[in-house]
Amino acid sequence: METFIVSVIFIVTVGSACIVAFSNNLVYSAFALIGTFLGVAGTFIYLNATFLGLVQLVVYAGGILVLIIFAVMLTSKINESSRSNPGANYKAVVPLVLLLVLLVGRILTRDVWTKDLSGMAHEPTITALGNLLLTDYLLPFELVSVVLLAAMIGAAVISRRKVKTQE
Amino acid sequence: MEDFIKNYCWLIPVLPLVGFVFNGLPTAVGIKLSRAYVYTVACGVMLLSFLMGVGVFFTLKALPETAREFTNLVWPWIHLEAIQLDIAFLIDPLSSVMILVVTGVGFLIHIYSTGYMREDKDYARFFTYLNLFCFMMLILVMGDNLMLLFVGWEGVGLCSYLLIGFWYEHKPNGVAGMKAFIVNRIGDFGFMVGMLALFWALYNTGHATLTFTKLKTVVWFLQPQTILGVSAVTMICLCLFVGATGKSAQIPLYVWLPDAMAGPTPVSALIHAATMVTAGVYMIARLNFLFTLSPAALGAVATIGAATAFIGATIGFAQNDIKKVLAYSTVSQLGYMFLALGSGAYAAGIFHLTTHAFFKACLFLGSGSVILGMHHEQDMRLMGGLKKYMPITFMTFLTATIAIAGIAPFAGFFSKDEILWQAFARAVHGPKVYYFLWALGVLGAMGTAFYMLRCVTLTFFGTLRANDKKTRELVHGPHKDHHGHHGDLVPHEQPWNVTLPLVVLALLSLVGGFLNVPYIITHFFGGHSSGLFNEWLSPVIPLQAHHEVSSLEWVLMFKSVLVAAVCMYLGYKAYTSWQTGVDRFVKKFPRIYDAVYNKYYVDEFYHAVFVRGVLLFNKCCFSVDRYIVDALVNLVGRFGAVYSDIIGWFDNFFVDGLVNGSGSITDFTGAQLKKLQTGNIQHYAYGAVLGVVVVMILKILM
Amino acid sequence: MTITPFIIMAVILFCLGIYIVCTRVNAIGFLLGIELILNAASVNFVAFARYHENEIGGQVFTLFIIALAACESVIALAIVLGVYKNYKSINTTNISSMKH
Amino acid sequence: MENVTILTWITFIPMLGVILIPFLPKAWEGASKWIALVLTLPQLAIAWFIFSHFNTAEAGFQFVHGPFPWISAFNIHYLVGIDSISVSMVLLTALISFVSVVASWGINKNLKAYFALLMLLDTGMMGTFVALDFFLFYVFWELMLLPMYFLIGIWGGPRREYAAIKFFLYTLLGSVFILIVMLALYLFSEGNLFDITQLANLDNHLGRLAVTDEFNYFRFFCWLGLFVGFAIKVPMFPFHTWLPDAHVEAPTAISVILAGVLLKMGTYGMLRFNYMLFPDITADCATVVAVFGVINIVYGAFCAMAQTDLKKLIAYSSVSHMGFVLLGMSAFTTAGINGAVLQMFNHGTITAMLFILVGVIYDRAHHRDINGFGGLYTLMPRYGVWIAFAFFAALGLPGLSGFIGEALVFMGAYKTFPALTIAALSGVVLGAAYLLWTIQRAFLGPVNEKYRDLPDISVREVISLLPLGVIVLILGVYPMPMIRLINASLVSLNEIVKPFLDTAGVVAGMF
Repeated sequence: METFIVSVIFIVTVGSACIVAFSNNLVYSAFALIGTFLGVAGTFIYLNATFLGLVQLVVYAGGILVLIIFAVMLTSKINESSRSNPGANYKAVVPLVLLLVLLVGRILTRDVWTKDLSGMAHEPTITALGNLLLTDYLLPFELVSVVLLAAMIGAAVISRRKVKTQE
Repeated sequence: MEDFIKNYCWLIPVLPLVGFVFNGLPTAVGIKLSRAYVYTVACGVMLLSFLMGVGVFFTLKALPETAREFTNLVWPWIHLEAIQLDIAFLIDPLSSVMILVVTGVGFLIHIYSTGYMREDKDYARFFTYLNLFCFMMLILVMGDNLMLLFVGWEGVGLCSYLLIGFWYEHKPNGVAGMKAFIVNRIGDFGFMVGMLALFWALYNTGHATLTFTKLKTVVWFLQPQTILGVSAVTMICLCLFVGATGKSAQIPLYVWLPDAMAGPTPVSALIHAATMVTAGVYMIARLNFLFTLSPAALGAVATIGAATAFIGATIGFAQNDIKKVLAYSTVSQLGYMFLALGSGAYAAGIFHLTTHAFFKACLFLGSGSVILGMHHEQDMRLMGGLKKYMPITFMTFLTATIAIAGIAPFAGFFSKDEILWQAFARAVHGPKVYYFLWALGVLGAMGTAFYMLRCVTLTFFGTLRANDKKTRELVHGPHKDHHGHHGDLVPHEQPWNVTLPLVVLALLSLVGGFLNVPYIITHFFGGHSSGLFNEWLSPVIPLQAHHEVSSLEWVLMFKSVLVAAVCMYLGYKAYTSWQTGVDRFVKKFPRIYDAVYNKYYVDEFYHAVFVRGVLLFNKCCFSVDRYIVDALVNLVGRFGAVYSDIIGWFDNFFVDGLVNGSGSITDFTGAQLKKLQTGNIQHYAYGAVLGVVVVMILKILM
Repeated sequence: MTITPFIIMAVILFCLGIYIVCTRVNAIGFLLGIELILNAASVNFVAFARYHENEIGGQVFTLFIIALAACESVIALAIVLGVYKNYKSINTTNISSMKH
Repeated sequence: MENVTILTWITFIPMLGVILIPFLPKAWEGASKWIALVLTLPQLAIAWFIFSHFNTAEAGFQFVHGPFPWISAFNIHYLVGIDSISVSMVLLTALISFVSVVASWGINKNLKAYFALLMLLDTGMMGTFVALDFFLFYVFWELMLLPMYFLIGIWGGPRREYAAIKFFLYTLLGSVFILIVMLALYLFSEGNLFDITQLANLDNHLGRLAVTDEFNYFRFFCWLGLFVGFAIKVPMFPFHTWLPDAHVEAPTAISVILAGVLLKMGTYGMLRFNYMLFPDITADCATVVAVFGVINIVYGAFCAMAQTDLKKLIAYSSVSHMGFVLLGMSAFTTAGINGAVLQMFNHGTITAMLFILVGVIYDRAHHRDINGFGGLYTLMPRYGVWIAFAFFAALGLPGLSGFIGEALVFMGAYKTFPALTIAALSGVVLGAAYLLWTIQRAFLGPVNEKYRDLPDISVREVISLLPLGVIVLILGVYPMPMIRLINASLVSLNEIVKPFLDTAGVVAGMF
């Protein structure tokens, strides 16, 4: 059962990721990204990170992806969409990426991962997560808040200036 | 009164200083003072000072003879271990006499100057200087230590400089002042050396001091000391005497005094006859206890004195400028004073100083009166017959002339005869060389009588030659209208403020001699005094042991008078009825005449040897400085420059080449590498990944 | 179940992300690749956190990654829009003012 | 008076000017001279305070401020203090600074820079005299060079660049020697010292620097290094040729400072360093120093006589007068060394007057050729009075301060070097000769019609001369306050050297 669930998640994630990577249509790629995000969210939930899975869904699938799709819509013309996501440099990149895969595979296979997950309880981590965020990781947490704020303002400023120059 | 005098005798020098400040400060800042103010202040302070001096005299007189000495401390001057010098004034009989001479004659000359300088534009400046001079002179005679005496010594030198060059716009006047100061400085050089040697010689005995009262008690310790194998006392005395030759115009440093006549005549009278030039005499008399210890030094003093007395007198024969005659006469008379000092007769020296102050001041002031009367004509060849025009001047001048010639009972007789007798007496009892010195003295006295009468005759007798065109051309050269004065010159008598001092001084030179009647004469009249003056000075200058009353002294005395009288007669005749004979003599022995007329070419000699020498030497020094020392510096500089050029070249080609090389390598590499900068973000990402891959490969391999 | 499939998944996501980043010309495509790389990292964090004594520090970092990813995409998209306004294109090959 | 800040104040008050003046707006440029003037006044006030509160019985350092660690790694401290060697120099510096600011009133080129540099120079000079740490001393010593270079090089006469560079390089050469010796002292002293008060204790000299019975050549070369370094500043023959050039080209106020203060640093340095730190070598070499002193006196006087440039003449007369200081210093008698320091002070005031006076005539006639004047006294009688006063002070007329210094030097030196003293006395005669000859040529004689319209000396110029004149006069008739002020440390300095004199046995009776 576990194997099955993991297999489904794996296939969904990697499959949609492949579409993202290889599709020539940007809209397709963007939509395929939903699959990847869902798969990753599933992985999280499977790995006892329920809260993170939910956050993944809300932020990525619900927020970022919508943004991306809006951006795609705003910047490309529909009639070009069939080839809106052109690629380049395949001759150089493909060998490099393959080499990378080999290297990482080498690192992976150097060690034997034996630890099994069976028997480990599924406990909600959200309480512990909240405690940690407000104790040990308080400073990074606050920093992230500031960064978020800055990003918000920055985005507003960048777009506003754009409006201004339009006038 | 007595306490007042004792506590306030510093006022005597300070009063003229007050006058100096009151007249000098406004003049210095450019305020034009009224003449009445100037002379009231200047003469007023001198009068007060003189009255104080009189007060001092009587205060001293009231004291018992042994207690006639007190010191008025003003403030400590320099106190450093052994050096204990104060600004303090010593009052004793010697300084009281000097104070009276300085303030008394000074006051008279101030009065005279109000008349003499009445038309001068720098009236206030003149009196300023004159007051300053009196201040300095009083410091000189009142200072209680050698260093303070030196302050006055230099101070009067300064005033002399300022006053000789008073009419500085005429170049020779300034030059004469400069000459006076520098020649005096040469003397001061000796003075300083003497003072230093004295101090440290005493220091070695453990009694270092420069204060006169203390010196007197400790000089005995000097006896065994030597400097360079010579007795220390002799060395010190000789050095101090060098100072005296400078200030008192003795051979070899007398050359400045005749030139000093460039100053206004009152100055010549006050500074260059009556007071300043006698400072050397005063100094040696003050240090009599020291000089007495060294017969050798005394011999030197006497020799120089006698030689100066004789040479000065001979030069006087041929001078035509009335003031020059008097100047050489002063040189000669100062020689007598030194002869007295050198004979151990210090009191006689001081006495001659006093009488000389009277009659020589009178003579100078008289000549001043004549010069004024002649409208600033000083050449005697243009004078003559002035007796008629200026009777008071004539009478006073004549009185003083008789006094200086040494005719009894005028002042000069007593003082000069005393000197000659003392020299003779010393020859009898001591070194025989004094006979020779005495003989020189007598010859000088004869000369004095002769040239003084020549002077009187040329000036006052005969007829006025100033309006004689031929004589004028002879004197001033052709086609030169003298001083722009047109028409005939008519001499005239001077107002009261000029003649009054003349009369007073003439009276003093008439009766002054009776202050010090020799023992032999008092003895003849049944007295026992060895002279009031000698006795008065006895606390400072011990009385000479009484020699036996000898008929020889009488003989010499009469001989002096006789010789003087004869020479006066000759002098009179030679320039009245025997004029042609004199001219023939001059024509026959032109060399002798020229030598005398040109003062034996001493000035020329000094100028050629010393002045030229120094000027040449300083040119050499400066050349050395510029062409050797500085050239070396510049050479080092230039060497540095050349060296740095070489280094610079090396630097350019090698060191900098290296630097530039690395620079251009970088440049080249950069030019190649910049092609990687494509601006294409994929390429950058690719680069990053490539880096990761490389690192991973390395990680795995290692 | 061992950790291996999760790691393999992360590797594949990462490599695909790299592939996208290096090949895609479109700026938004480029962004998609970055999202993949970030997700690969998140997966690794969570997986290792789970397999290492159930430590949840990894989860915290994943949380931070998500937050930063949000920031990143907001800013990046704003920039993309800005670039589009200026260049009328979001093709990265056209946007090369930074070329030497 | 321990640990009072007063010396720090007197040193750094002018720095306020260095900070303020550059920030003045161009329109208020004229205010810079007022700022400079206002800053020199508190300096004068502090100098007066020091003069009145100085304990004359105390031979050691007073008004000490510090030590505060400055560069602790090298044992360098900020430490200032004065003893009676330096107190007169501090007074002189304060006075000359004030006078030179007044004398600079007529400067009209680049005012702000000029006065800022002048104030910097002031700090440097003051610091040199108060520093008690060798390193601090060296910093101030160099600090003073720099503004001097610019002041001569920018505001100077026609050959100013040459003169400024000559001055700078020459003095820098001397500084290098001093630096080397400073490092030698640091390396060979107990606990690596820069502190002069501790270095003065000869037990702290270690290793090659240790005082030995036989002649220690290492110590000798250290002594020589310091001596040459300071002798250049004095300036001692044959290192004097920078002085005439620098003086001739420098503007008036800078000449005043140069002659008034800078030359004294040389002799001050000798007393402070050669005498205090190397008394043994000093004792051995005293005769040589005295000989050089006499050469300075006579040679300087002869060179002065050969000049036709008024300023150059006075520059050479400075050479001559500084010789007296060298002579007095090397005699090791109380009178001699007191006379030397007194002469330093007096020469400062008198020569300052002379240079101001030369500046006055140069401002009016635009040349300084002695033979080109004539009869100036008639045209400028008030100026003539000042000239006469200053010249007679310079030739050592009794009653003015110059005489006291010279007389004490002679009194002191005669005991040790009779023959040299007599030779030096001839300098007095020569001094009279060249100064009077100058008066004769330039100021007396017939009026030169060309200068008929020269204005007389102005009130401002008189203000700059007046304090100097008053001091010259007062010290001439009542020098005791000054002698008391300087005596204590000088006596103890003599005592430091004397034991070595006896063992050396070189000096006594040689000349």
